Amino acid sequence: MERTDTAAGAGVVMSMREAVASFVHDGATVSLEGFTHLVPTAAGHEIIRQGRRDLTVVRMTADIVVDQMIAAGCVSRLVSSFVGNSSAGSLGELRRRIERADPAPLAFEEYSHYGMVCRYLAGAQRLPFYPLRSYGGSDLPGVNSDLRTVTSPYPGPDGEPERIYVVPPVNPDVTIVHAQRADRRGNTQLWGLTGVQAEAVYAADKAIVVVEEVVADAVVRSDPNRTLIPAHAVDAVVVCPRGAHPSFAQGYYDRDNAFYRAWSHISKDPERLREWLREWVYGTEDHAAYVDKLGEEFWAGLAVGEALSEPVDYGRRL
Amino acid sequence: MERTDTAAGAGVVMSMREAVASFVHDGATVSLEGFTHLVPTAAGHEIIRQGRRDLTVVRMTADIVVDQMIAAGCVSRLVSSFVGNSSAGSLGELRRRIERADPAPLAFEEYSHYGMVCRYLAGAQRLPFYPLRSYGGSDLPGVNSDLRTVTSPYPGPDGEPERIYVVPPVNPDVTIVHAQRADRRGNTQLWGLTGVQAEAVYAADKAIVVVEEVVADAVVRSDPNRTLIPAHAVDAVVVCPRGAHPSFAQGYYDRDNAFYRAWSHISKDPERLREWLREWVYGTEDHAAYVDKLGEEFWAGLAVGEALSEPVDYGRRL
Amino acid sequence: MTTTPPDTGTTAPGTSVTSSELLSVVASRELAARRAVFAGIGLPTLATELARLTVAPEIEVVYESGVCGAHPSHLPETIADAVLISGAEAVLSMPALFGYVLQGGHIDVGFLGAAQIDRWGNLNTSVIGDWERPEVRLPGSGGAVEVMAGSREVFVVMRRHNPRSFTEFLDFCTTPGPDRALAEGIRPRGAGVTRVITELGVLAREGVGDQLRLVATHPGVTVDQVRAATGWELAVTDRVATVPPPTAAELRLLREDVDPGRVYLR
Amino acid sequence: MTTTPPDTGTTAPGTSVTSSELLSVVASRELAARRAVFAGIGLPTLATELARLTVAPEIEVVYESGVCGAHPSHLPETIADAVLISGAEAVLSMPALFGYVLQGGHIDVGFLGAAQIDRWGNLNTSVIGDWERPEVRLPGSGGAVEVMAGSREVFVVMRRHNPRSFTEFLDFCTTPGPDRALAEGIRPRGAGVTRVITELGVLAREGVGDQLRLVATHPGVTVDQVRAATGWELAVTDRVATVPPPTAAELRLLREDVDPGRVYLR
Repeated sequence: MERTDTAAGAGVVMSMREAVASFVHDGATVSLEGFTHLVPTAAGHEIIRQGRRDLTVVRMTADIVVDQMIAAGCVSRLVSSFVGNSSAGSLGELRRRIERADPAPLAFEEYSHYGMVCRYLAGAQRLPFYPLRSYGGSDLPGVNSDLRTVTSPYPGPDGEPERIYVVPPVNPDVTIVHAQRADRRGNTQLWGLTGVQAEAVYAADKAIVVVEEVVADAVVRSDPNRTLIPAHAVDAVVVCPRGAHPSFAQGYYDRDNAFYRAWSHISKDPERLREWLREWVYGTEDHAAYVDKLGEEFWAGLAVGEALSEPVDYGRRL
Repeated sequence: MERTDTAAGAGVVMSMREAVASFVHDGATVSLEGFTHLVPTAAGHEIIRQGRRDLTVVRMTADIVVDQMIAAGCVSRLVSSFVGNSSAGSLGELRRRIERADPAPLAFEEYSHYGMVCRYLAGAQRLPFYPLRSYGGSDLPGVNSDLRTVTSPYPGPDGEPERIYVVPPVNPDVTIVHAQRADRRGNTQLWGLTGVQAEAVYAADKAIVVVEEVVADAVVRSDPNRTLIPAHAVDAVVVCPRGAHPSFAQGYYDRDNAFYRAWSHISKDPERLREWLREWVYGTEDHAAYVDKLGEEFWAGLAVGEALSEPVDYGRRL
Repeated sequence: MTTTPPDTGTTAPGTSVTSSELLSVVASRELAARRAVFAGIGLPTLATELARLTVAPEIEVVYESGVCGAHPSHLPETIADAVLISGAEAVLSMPALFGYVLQGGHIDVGFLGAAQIDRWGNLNTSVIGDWERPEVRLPGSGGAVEVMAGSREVFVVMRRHNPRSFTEFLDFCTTPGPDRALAEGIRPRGAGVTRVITELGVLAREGVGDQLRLVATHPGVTVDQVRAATGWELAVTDRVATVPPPTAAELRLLREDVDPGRVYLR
Repeated sequence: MTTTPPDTGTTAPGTSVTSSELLSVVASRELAARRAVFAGIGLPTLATELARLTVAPEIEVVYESGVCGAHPSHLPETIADAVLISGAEAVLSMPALFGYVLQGGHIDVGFLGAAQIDRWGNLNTSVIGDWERPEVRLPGSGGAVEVMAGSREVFVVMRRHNPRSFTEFLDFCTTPGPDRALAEGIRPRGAGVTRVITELGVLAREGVGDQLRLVATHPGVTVDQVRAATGWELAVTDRVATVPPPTAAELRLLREDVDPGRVYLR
């Protein structure tokens, strides 16, 4: 009964350049997810290099890569629940856009984290809305008309009809996530913080999975519960080691906290920000060049030791 | 920064007898979950031994253990989406109750699988309802008045208001699940088919986790993504090897397909069924006695070979 | 009724064709170029595995238990068989399987069975008789309501083709097709049942608004035989085809590669 | 205003007490007998870790990133720090963390910060000025709306106690307490903010319908000083207590066991 695998030609492994050119179009709604961990930075940089325009970016934690994409002129609308440089300070470009429309305005749809999670949940499940116990009394519905209420058809605890807020689905044209590993057909395994990546991929029309490495089929199949994103939901697999820098990949490299702190200063000065983009994004052909430019000594500083999981036994019929 | 563990006395490990006596009361709503895999059979048998009455049993696939609990007089109401002996035939007692109220009626709330999943999702999230794209045109809402509709506050694809079915939350008094392993505080790891166990536990007021083995804290902590049920959601950990028989525990023992086939015959004859209960449930002091009675030769027939997962690297700071 | 189903008398390999073989082969052909298939165990297992070896090499079978991309060491006995899990590409939780995969629209073809089917492809798996006090209590929906609501199209394989199963009025509609959903003002996703494969032939249906029509019969079966075996006034296509019998290659693959132990090839 | 916060001048261990030490110690005491605490990084880290060593040995810290039961090898720098993940008891997805743990009601105390707070414990973390064209765009809610809606009670630790932060009218209400929710007809779960710990003292609030009241001041701080630093007409309890200063034992644990590298003990 062991089956023959599908032909290698059926695989979806492609370069970052090809994946972005194929699936990220001007005017598209693009979700980039990864909650501090596994941020798809390299994909954001390639979007900048290819000069995409008028994107709606959907990302729970709009952080450095979003500030860079905004500064590069790729983004006209942002849907987010946290617009800050982690705990390290501010996003200079984003603040200038929102506070002073400098050098151009930025449309902003503001949510809370769970509001965003629920939008992805509704998107993945193709539901017309998703209910949540947030927003009662908040000023957010006053500035975001997509936060609405429905009345439950079941009586509340006091016997009276119960109202609850709902959010609409988000169905991005393309979702891009970063993960530790996948097989060549896109069965994707990630561990550590897994955030909302599976939901963001299922919500999307197309999905690009960027991985630290493509592994043998047997590795993935030895632990099918670790596959959070099955191949049927993936359109492109891009191999891009260290593609989450300055964020981290659990077990592969640590977070570059110094760069997070530096970004608050870099982004505060528009000219310095543009110089940074010229040197590190436009000035590098691809992420491999960016990695080389940082140098081996730099990467040694982010190296981590080994801490292997204990295996579990899936068993086999005797 | 490594912390001292909480005192051993804070643990929640207890015997099955103690757990059932503490958390399963007459008249309670009891969820037993495990989709063919990891069915909490031993817990059902202990409920029978303790003579619980008037239970509402909530279980997606009402199978052998439910038929046994009904036959033992424990159950007055069943909430389920599949009432059959897997693919092996019928549940004799359940059919007699529903078809002929013989020897007593059984109240039955019928759902589809996803309807049940959504009831658990709403329960776990403490939502007043959960929407799903099922039931339009079905006769089920005609016999189950808890299947209702709401109108989405967002326009549908055609611009018109969109109606969708919803189900109410289920919040069992107690949920009982079976798993491969937990630590002594209840951080529970299961693999293979994981079904709706986490949601059923989070939906409940109290939760009993029955495990094949309690493992050292270090085993659980070597792979925190494998913990599908954290300790904060668990009230009792019961160590009960082979407690899922005749279903299986991936990597521990295989399914007893012969018993599934036999049950269709046993349960067809009320006297034979009662004789089976007398011998195998009332006649055994606890599940260990049931296991012994089956004998080592029997268990050797359900033994499985080893198929270990490849470890993943969580990394450690150098 | 004097219908003699074609060649069901013997199971000796290489000589005549069993009912299971015939239904599996015909169903496998309908899977040409389909990719994601939601299937139960039994005839759908045979059909999907044969299709993988013939018309649909890239087929991915998704099981209700949550398994995607199984590579079983043995023929599975249930949709939750341990051999489907070990070596699989992914195993999903129930919320992910039903919410993201099925309701999310990732299934091309769902296989369903039923005790009763009507001309619109609505299905009954709940009761024979009245729901409150049925003559026969059947298992109920399982995930069938969701397979119908979420799959692009649904194939039904029914061994027995008779007026009790192919009925004008269902005793109970467990699993509605899209026409019934629309009548209630609920927007369906898929086309509903598009193929019904039986011991007598193949019925087909285009989608919303269309009813099942007889499009092909097995060799030796007449249109009148199918009409007589159907509990409603059966629509028949202009040119009813004859189902090409299983080829030697199809039978060899089925018997030697897919189910050499004849677990399902009864 | 001539307020001199108590002993904030020097950070030399063993001599005087820093503001961070004071706030951490006072917050840790409020966690007595609490179990499940939702906390960010910084002062809440110090408070929860000190509480574990003193008044709440069974405390479980849940992080917004999905980590439950962390056993970090180093003091974490963010809520997503890799050292929180390696060796943790569980790491949950965002839907599970927010849906099952927070909204599901498993959090006893949630820690929140804010740019502005009002007398009802409503919080602003979105903007200073007008939302459409703000003077300062702040990060926004993150999960704060959910922490407030889902936790049994919420503690707020604010280093600076002044009328701009403790304001009669929020520039924007990002995160409403239960009173605002009820006014809109939405049923809240928890009590909202029940403790506000600042450089001047402790404000407390019972729950729905109650407003923040000054219940204690640090040694050397007068009620009038706190009134002057608060942007609304501050309610004051009948007998304002004096916060007992950090004990030698508390300070030793904080300095030697919790944060020996003085990462957060600025």
